[in-house]
Amino acid sequence: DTSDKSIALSNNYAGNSWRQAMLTSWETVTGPAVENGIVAAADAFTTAENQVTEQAAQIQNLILQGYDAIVINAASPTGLNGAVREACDAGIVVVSFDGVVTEPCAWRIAVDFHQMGSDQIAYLAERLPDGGNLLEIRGLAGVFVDDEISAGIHAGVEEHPQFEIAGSVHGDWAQDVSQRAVAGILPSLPEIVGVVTQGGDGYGAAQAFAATDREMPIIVMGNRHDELTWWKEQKDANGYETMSVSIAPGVSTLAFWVAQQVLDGAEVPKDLTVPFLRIDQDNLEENLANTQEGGVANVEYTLEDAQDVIAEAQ
Amino acid sequence: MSLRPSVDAMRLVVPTLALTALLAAVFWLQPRAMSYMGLNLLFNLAVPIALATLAQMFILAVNNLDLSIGAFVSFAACVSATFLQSTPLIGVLILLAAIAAYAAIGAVIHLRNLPSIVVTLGMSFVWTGLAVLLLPAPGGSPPDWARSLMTTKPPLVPMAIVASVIIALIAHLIVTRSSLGVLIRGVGGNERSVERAGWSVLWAKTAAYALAGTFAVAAGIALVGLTTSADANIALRYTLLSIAGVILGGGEFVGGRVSPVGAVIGALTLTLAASFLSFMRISPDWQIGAQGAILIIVLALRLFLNRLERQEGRA
Amino acid sequence: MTHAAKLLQKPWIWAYLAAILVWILTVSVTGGSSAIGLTHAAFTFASFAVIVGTGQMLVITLGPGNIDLSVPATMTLAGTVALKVMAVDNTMILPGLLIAIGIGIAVGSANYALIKLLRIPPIIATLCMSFLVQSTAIWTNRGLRVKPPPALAEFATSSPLGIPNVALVALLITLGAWVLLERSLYGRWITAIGQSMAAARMAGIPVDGARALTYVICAVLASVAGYLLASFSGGAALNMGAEYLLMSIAVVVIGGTSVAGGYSNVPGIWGASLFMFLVVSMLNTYGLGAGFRMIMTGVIIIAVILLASRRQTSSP
Amino acid sequence: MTPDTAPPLIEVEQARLRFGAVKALDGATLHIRPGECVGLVGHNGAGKSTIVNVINGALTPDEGTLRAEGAPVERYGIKAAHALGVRCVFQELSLCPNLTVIENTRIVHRELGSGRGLGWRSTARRIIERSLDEIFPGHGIDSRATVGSLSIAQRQMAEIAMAFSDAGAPPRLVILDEPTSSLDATLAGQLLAQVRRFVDAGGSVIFISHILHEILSTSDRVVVMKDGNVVAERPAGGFTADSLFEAMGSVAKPENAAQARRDLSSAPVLLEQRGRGLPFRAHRGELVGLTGLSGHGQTEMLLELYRQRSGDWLPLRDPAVAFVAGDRRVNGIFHLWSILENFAVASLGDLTRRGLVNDSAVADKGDGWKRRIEIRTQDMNNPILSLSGGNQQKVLFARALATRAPVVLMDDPMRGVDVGTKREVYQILREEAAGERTFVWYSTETEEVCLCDRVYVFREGEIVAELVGEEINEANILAASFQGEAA
Ligand SMILES: Nc1ncnc2c1ncn2[C@@H]1O[C@H](COP(=O)(O)OP(=O)(O)OP(=O)(O)O)[C@@H](O)[C@H]1O
Ligand SMILES: Nc1ncnc2c1ncn2[C@@H]1O[C@H](COP(=O)(O)OP(=O)(O)OP(=O)(O)O)[C@@H](O)[C@H]1O
Ligand SMILES: [Mg+2]
Ligand SMILES: [Mg+2]
Repeated sequence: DTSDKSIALSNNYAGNSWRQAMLTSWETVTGPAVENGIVAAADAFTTAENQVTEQAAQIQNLILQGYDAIVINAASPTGLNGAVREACDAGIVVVSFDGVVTEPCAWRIAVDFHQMGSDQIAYLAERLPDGGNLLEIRGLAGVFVDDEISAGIHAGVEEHPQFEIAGSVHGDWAQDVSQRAVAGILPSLPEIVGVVTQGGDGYGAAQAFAATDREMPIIVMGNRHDELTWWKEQKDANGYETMSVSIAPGVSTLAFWVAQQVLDGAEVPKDLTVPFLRIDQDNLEENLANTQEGGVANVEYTLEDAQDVIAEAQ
Repeated sequence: MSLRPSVDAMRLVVPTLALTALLAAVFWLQPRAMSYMGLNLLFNLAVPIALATLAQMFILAVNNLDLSIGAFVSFAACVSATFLQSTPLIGVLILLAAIAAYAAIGAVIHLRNLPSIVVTLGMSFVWTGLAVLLLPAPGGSPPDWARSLMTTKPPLVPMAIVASVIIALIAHLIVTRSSLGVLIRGVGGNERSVERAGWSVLWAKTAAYALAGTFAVAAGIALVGLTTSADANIALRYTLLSIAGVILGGGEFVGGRVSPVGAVIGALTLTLAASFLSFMRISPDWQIGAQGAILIIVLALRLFLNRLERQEGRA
Repeated sequence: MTHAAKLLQKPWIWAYLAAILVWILTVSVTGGSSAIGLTHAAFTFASFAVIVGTGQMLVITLGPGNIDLSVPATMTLAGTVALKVMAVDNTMILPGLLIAIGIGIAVGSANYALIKLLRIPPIIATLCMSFLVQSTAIWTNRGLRVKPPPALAEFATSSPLGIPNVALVALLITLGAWVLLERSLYGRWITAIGQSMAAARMAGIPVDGARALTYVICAVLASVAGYLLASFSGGAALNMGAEYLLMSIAVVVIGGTSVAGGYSNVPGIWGASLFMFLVVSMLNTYGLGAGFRMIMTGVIIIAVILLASRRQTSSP
Repeated sequence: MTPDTAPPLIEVEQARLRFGAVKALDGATLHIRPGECVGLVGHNGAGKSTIVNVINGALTPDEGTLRAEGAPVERYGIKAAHALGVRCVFQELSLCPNLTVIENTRIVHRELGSGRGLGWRSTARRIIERSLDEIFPGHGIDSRATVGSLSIAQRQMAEIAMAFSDAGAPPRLVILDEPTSSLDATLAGQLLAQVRRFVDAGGSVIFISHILHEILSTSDRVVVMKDGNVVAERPAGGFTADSLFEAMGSVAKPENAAQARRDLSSAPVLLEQRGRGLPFRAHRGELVGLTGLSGHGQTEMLLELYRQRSGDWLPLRDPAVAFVAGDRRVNGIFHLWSILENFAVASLGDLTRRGLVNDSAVADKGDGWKRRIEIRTQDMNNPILSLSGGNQQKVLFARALATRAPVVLMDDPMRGVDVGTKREVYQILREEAAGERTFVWYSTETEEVCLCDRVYVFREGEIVAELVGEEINEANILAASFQGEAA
């Protein structure tokens, strides 16, 4: 019984549509849970700026406020270990997701970002057996997700030597920055057959290509509504084919249920994995219909889904 | 003439009041904070901020402004989490070289009469770039001594408070007790008069920048000791926090009017203000705005204090 | 003095020389075939930096300590609100623009109110303001990306005259700024204020009015840039303006405007904006990493300041 | 008096020093012997401050020799001068306002810190408090107070006490550059007594003052400077106030002062201002003088008059007042601009068409005024800094006169302007006043004050006397400035 337990969400960034969708999902799922007395409280906290130090302070405050469990989307896999350790020492259940922490006392709901990168190449290899030149759009320098996905992409290219990464730019996971960086490097690049991305930058890349007289390459998308809409338009117009992959913002609700299960005394392994949310040519329309205008394709989890994930890991 | 509290003490009144009021409010919202562990949790992340604030204070003392403190602390943190941990000798050498670079920037700014804002803006790119080269992704681990120093549990009073007091004391000794401190503040107050007494203003400014570099390096090490790892963007926020902390602690942008104890109090206040906001459960939408609002309120308080001081001066 | 030597005396020449050098270095990688594409892209993306830079330049002209740090937040807010109001409706394009401008006026006035009434140094005042503005932007639509009206998007991304439309808009704005600065009363006022606020006051210049107007113009230009950028890139994002904080300052300084105030330079902003875009493209083209790129950016800014300081000391 | 056998402490021979076009020192020679007080007098800009700056090591002359205790010195500088025992109280206050009196003592005495670590504080405090008690008994200065919180007089006292204090390297020559300008009679008396005590104990003093009776009563020897040169040098007994005045080259009664003073009390009042003292009024077409000792509120009053009548938010359609700055570097010229731009800035409102500046109208107007007040330049588009100071000042006059403002406020605008230029400007002022323009003129020079129709004398921020017509003369002004003390 967890009806007297309270759970907090510690979030480090709210400045893009993915995070906003994540917060919305949290509200949609935890609201009824609190109402139905499953837990006593489930509050969300976001730091003012995307900084490890701020999130560490926030976690310390949550410890002080006496939450029984803290669900974390971490700014850094290692930078919060000090604060997480303190929480564990205070007897608090810590569950991290999306941005997971390495501190052993915490639970991790991990997404294999490395695989997210290599899967993109695998898909391209399927579509373009002859290979060719690729353009890589990276995220924000110095952040681990960027490093992980990029490492996955490079590993994929090693596995499929018919591909070569002809250019690599930092798009900072921002539409306008990606668009500018791609437009700047594009004139100097040879023919590009595919663009590998990290999420949120596919539409910017498409715009940059559209502004030139180049042929539109296969741009891997990141589940944003505008990306899917563009893809749909292209698909209807000329049968454009690609894939889209990203982690579903609703994974925050999975983390919520996992925390609830741990509090309930369930035996939960420390490491859980969630699949990414992948959209393909055939389920594009369906996903597009389910995606909020201007938002991100999403999946929300129920208690049963969570129990399934836990059972699978055991 | 009547005995009246020194101006230094006067300068500390408002910051101390603000801190006390905030602390009272936090205790009221969250009685659990009123404990050894509670105080430590509230204040331990203020220690690196206090050090960075003191670094900024040395720059402000000579009428300059440093926009690269945050980037530099991040860089120092990255060095601490990598070289200082694995090959201490090289780590120490890198950090010393960084401090020397800081001092050299101060000298160049003085010699060529450059705007410090723009030079340090440029340097902030350089430090971040170096940090990214050093740690392309977050990682590293703190030197053991730094970790154990930041997590010791002294009897009675938590480490965060002990450290803050010690840091404030050391800075106070340097700034208000030592000859060098007097010289640095003198340069801020009236450069010409210092020059006329036969001192080298160049040297004083260089020393101020070197001291700033030293405190910023200490901030980096303390930060890594707390967070257990570093990344290139870890302390970017410190630039703003440090400026706000100095001003909050009764310092001023020009005129060499700074107070190290005030600066530490200012840093603690800022940290506490963030906790206060989170205890208040402000909607996430407005959490950033609330920070701006708090800054504005405190700066308005400062104006009020200045008015008061001027009135007293006239009376 | 020969023509060439005279040209070298112009403070904006360095930005153009640097831009041309970088352009050649980049284009030579492909043996020249990327020339047109790169130039086109450079003019497109430099435009946004030019627009915000022009506003920032006016503020910096006001003298030491005057910098507007609320530019990115203002861009974001104007972009989000305008796109939300327009709601992908072509008939709403003009009202959307007016709303963006209104936001600029409000933010600029609030900035100067903080500076004047609370005596907060501009750098801190505009920073506090940027937090409030950023929060407002988050609150208005929680980061959802609304698409621009199709006609507006088409306008922002096309170049019917061979020159990108956004570049034409930026060109018009800089022409306006040039007339304002070089020919109008207001221009004389702010240049005078930048040289000496005390002397300006004693010469009968309405100092507060001129300064307030300058902060308003800067915020309005930021808003217009936000409106255009959101339309250009298919929607407003909460982190949309982040890049333009340092960019707006850098293009002003590199363009030859004096950070000490009282001397501004409109043509230089174009040179510097093209240069800033091209240098990133060049480093990307040569495959240099993010760390190295940042170090280069910092070194370039400091180098330009050093060059400028020599210029000042060598002239009488 | 000192035996002539002792070698002079400092000898400056044939010193020449130029600042750009200005010959600040033009072959000046000055000897200071131990145990004497040398009074140094001369008109503004005569080079007094410059020569003492040579002695205290802050300036190095372009030509000339310097001997200390009879031996030529090679590398003379601030440190060497300090080691020799030279101390200086500067004309403008030069303490750090943010530091306490004790900390300022530390700055002044470089030798204080050596070997004492953090312990210099108590030493510094002892030294400065002893010195203060000795010179100004009952001074009431808390040595832990920051200098900024002290009154002007207290700051001056603290600075004087620092100069006479001994922190290991005893003072042997104390230079006092107009030290009494902000001290009242009692404090000035205490200072002069200290000077005598110090000199009688074998020390030397250079005493600069524009108050001649102080010089005559305190000095052993008086040196008169004029245009960067020493023009007379006698034992104090050899001068009377009148002969000293003459030696300074002052014209006792300039011919133009004899002009008919006008009584304009029936003309309409254009300005009115009430403060703590007598009320201030200015009539149309009047030349109103403000005088008294410098820094007693005249500039503040002008600024206040200006502030109340100018727009800070919107430009006024019809300017009410124009201002001519005295300190042209601080609130006069725009250093990046040309002569023409500097001239036109205040009247641009009349020279615009549809918001745009009409360049040809500006140029025409500039040419007119260039001819009228003879600005010596080839081209009005030359930078303002290419002009000599006097000509820069003329541009500022032209700027104010070219506006349509009926009142012109002038803040000691003749500082550093040569006699010829002054005459030209006086002529223009009279013409303009006849044309019904009103001038409010703060001046530190009696000669100029005597040109006015009516004069207000300031003391401690308020108007203490109003002089009209024949009452305007040096004696009355001095009497009012000191209120009984000088009478
Ligand atoms: N730093 C400087 N640069 C240029 N000119 C200077 C400088 N200092 C002094 N002068 C000029 O040198 C001349 C002599 O100045 P000095 O200060 O010695 O005069 P003074 O006799 O002390 O006058 P006062 O009685 O007004 O104090 C003046 O014309 C002054 O304008
Ligand atoms: N104190 C000072 N500091 C800096 N520059 C000064 C100073 N005094 C004078 N100058 C510069 O020296 C030059 C001459 O100044 P000054 O006022 O002495 O001219 P002047 O000889 O009085 O002129 P005129 O002969 O026309 O009356 C000017 O360029 C002026 O800017
Ligand atoms: Mg003098
Ligand atoms: Mg002169």
